[in-house]
Amino acid sequence: MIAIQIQREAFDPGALQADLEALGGGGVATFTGVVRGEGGLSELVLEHHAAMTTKAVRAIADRAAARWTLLGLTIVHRHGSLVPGDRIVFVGVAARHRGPALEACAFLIDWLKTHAPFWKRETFADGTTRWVEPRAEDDAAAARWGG
Amino acid sequence: MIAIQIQREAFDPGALQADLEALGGGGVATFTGVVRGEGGLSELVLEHHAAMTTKAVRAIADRAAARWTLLGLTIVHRHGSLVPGDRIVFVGVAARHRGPALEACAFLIDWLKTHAPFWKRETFADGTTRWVEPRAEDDAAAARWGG
Amino acid sequence: MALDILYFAWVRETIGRDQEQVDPPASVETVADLIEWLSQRSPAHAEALADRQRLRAAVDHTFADPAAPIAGAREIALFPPVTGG
Amino acid sequence: MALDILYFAWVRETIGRDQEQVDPPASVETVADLIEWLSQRSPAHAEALADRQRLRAAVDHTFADPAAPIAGAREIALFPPVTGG
Repeated sequence: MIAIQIQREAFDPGALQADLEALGGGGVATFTGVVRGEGGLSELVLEHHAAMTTKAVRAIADRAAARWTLLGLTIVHRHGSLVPGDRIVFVGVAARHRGPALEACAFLIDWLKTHAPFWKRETFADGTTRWVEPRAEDDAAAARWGG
Repeated sequence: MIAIQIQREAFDPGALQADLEALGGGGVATFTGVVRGEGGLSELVLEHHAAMTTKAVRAIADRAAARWTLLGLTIVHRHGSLVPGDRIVFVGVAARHRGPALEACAFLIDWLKTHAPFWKRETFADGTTRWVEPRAEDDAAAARWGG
Repeated sequence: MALDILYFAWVRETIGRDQEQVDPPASVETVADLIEWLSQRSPAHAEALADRQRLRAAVDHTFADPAAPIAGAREIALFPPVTGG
Repeated sequence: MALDILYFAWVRETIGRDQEQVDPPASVETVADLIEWLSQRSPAHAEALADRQRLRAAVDHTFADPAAPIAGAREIALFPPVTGG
């Protein structure tokens, strides 16, 4: 059961997690990304390729579903204007045992960082803006799962 | 910030997660273990060494806090009588970046399985009972983090 | 044949528009060829597309290498490395 | 010296009690010695403690190997491998 939502609106991790728990598996692993307010950040805008995003995220989800035996997989990714403390992304995985749930959860967030068409622009308290640069660690994290 | 609760009562992962998000990190990773209703299971009783449990779980948490740079770490483990669908355990980790959060979360649940004084007794619909045997995979999962 | 070009993030900002329709000659066969051809359209295009190492592309909503052919494509998106998650 | 022995899970069920106080002789120096000594207390003890490979121990709330000394300990718990999480 793959559920993907790409949306402007906020979301509730507790509700998303409860849906995954209801699938009858022994474990649910989740990751929630939150906007950090470091360096005087006042706004984070997530731009995305609207027509492509769901397809790209679905391809990542399908890859996880093919690699691990999962009962359910939920990805929610926001776009638009966010402020520090806002949730950006939720990845949740339900599986019979914890191993596949934890591994698939880590894989999904690693690949969302590097294989989904989102771009982040930071605005700071002094009015300056900056496009977030990709991090070498993110490429390395994604690469460890193979092609 | 390490929070440990060993309790009979149910808990709310959404509330626990929200507390971790409030610490200002970029990511929160969680794992929630749930009682599976397989094979006609009607009850799962978790026995524990009450005087020792919190100390043992604290030792596991301290190990994680020493190994990874974390903002917060929450462990809730239930004991007593549970039924299929009930949550058993929650592990949540907040960190500045996702890597430490995901790794520490996996470490904590692996070690709780093998280094905390809990024992599970299953009761089935036909009235038979059985103590859960340790799984070789659990020992292997714990061993990959080193001693 | 008309081709929709989409720009994102600082590529979009530098070019000053988020999309345009173009009709490249037959000699433009790959994503790399297209980037080279587009960069000659204006100084802004040239600036936005100058650093090929920092450019990524998607052909009809699938990520594509510079060597990927564009024959038959309807939409090509050009953008910096993604930073989602 | 009086020593509290705690039993858990099927060790507890087989012995039929969850704790007892004992006063082993000085020759009982390690966890393994204690298990051997306790197993002579009753047929139920013997049965519960027969399979040493399936027994684990904690000395004063810290997991301990069979070779761990028990001198000065106040409480020793005996139980099967843990299955929490």
